[in-house]
Amino acid sequence: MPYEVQTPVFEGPFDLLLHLILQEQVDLYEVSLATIVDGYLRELEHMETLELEVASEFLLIAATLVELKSRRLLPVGDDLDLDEELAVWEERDLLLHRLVECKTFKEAAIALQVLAREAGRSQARVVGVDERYVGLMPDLLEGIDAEDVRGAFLRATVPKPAPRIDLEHVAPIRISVTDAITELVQELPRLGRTTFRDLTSHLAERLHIVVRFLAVLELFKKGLVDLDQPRTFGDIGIVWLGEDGARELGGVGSVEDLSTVDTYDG
Amino acid sequence: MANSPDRLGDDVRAEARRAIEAIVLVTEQPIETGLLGQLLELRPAIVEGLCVELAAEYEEEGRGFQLVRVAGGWRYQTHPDQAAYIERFVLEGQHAKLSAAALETLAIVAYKQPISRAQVASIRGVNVDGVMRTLQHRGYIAELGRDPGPGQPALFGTTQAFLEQLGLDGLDALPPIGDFVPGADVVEQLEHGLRPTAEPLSDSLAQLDGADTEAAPPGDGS
Amino acid sequence: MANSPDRLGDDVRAEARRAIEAIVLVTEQPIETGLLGQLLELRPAIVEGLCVELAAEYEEEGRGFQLVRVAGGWRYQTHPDQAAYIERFVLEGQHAKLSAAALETLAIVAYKQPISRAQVASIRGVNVDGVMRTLQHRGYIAELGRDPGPGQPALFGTTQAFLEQLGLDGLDALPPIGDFVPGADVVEQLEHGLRPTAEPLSDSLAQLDGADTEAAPPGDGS
Repeated sequence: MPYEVQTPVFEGPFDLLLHLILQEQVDLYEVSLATIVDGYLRELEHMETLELEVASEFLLIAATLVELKSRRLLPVGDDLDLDEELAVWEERDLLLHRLVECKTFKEAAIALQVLAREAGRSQARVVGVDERYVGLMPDLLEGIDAEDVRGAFLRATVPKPAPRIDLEHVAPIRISVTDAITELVQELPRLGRTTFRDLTSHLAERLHIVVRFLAVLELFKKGLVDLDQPRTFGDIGIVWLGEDGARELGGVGSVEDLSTVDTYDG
Repeated sequence: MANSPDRLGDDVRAEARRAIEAIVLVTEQPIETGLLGQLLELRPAIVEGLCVELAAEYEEEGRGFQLVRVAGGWRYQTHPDQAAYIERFVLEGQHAKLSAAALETLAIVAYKQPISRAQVASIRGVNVDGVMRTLQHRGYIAELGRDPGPGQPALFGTTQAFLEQLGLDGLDALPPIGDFVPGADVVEQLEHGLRPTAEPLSDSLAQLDGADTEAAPPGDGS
Repeated sequence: MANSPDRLGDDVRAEARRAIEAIVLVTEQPIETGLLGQLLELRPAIVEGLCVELAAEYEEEGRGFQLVRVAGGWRYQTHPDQAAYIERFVLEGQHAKLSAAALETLAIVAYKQPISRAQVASIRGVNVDGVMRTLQHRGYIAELGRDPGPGQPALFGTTQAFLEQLGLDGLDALPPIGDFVPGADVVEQLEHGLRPTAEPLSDSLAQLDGADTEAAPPGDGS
């Protein structure tokens, strides 16, 4: 079914996704993946300047959508792997959680706007005291001399660090699935057996965790790790099998061809 | 009730009311009940009672102004129903409207403060540097301190000016965030839109038991 | 009498009274009867009559404020018998020291006058309306005129009182500001901002240059 993504200006990937699902009533199942991804790519092209962090958010969500979509195209039944299945649902839940959060604040913003509009109908009196009392006011400049004024001027006109230099927030978003895999390939052989929770316990950004999750899935697909989840929603155990393990299991994976994982061939 | 203004002598009471009217008239920021009490040498609870009484009186008399409690203090302001007249001559100093992006960012800061720029960005899914800067310029948000964690990012919160702009007495007067969580229907719609398999999970699990293999959903050209 | 407010319908009359109360509440300068009449679309004589009536009413009700005719216009002011409370408020209720923010604002006006509020705000990076108002009320700065450009913003400068308080003969007696070299703390702050980036040092330095020219005020106004 051909589907045109109508794109007004979207503030970001969540905005776009919320719009697609809620306004356009899009169901991943019904929509051609290619058109969704096209919509995202067009959104990227619309950006006047390519903002890395926004672009990577868009791409990451597109990747997650691809993952979810590809699930739907797989035959259900014979070779259904429950662990894998649960993992995908968990991934979906993360995305859903973010969408719900985003939607919540959109609604809150509307409420704030209403409050501001109501409050804006009134104007506060800020006239101050009558001139006859001004003489009584304590001299605020007491103890201040011309040098203090000069100092204050210099402080006020110090070149402030331009906010775009402050890139602390970019760091967590810059990670790609490839990067995460590279990290895991170094980390996992050393650990042997671990859990997804332990692997991600030091990560504060949800996005970071999602990326690691995708990376773990990739490694599993290649047969480089084995996953188990004893209970629903329980910890996901990860065991490093390595290339030997992968071959033993008839997997096709090797550490080398992981460099291409970012290009999903759905 | 010991704190009720009714217990004051008539003279003290009348004097206190007049003094409140005079002081609030000249204050440039909302004046706290505590400070009023200090100036009047009356307990804050009594001052509060008198203010509430005056406010009700103005409303009843149909005055064009109101005595209101905003950002933790009392101030005079024009009655909302006089907005049309006020707008005719108060043009300067009126702030431009906030964009949808700015409002959303402001909402996140308001409800999640103290919060770092990166955390706001992660909720909105976009870079918020420009918007946060605008909000800071307008005086609606301010740096509260630094996170002790790695990178020591600046933590932001809303200001008195924010409360005044929204006509709120305090942050606890914000409508509860729970009011804005999307309803079950919306969540279901989102869930449905993002479902990784054509059937809900329970169906898939059921299929694990029964060997009945349904045909895969028809591809759609992707 | 044709001009008597008594001839107005009750509704029109009540509405006009409310509007006068609202408008006069927020005007900084006494507002002329003629202008009020224009805003209300009523003859000045009628407006005058309503103001006189309101003033008498406040007096009779024993309000702490008055509606008075000053310098050809109407304004609210505190009742003279509340002077003791207002003096107390002025002495005790106000901050006795200039905040660092206010001093910086004052310094910018001193060195860069004539300057508009928006220009001061853009140098300080925050909204300065409140601070500028306080400085103006305290008589340290005053409106010098209006910019002929778009919007005709008010231009501010320091007053004679400011010079006297600082013991200066004139503005040229302000210490020169000269070429500014960032202090150690500034350099450290910049470094902190740069640390997390992966760019090579040369790029970072290039950005530093860019930031410099962006944030520094044009010229030094001396």
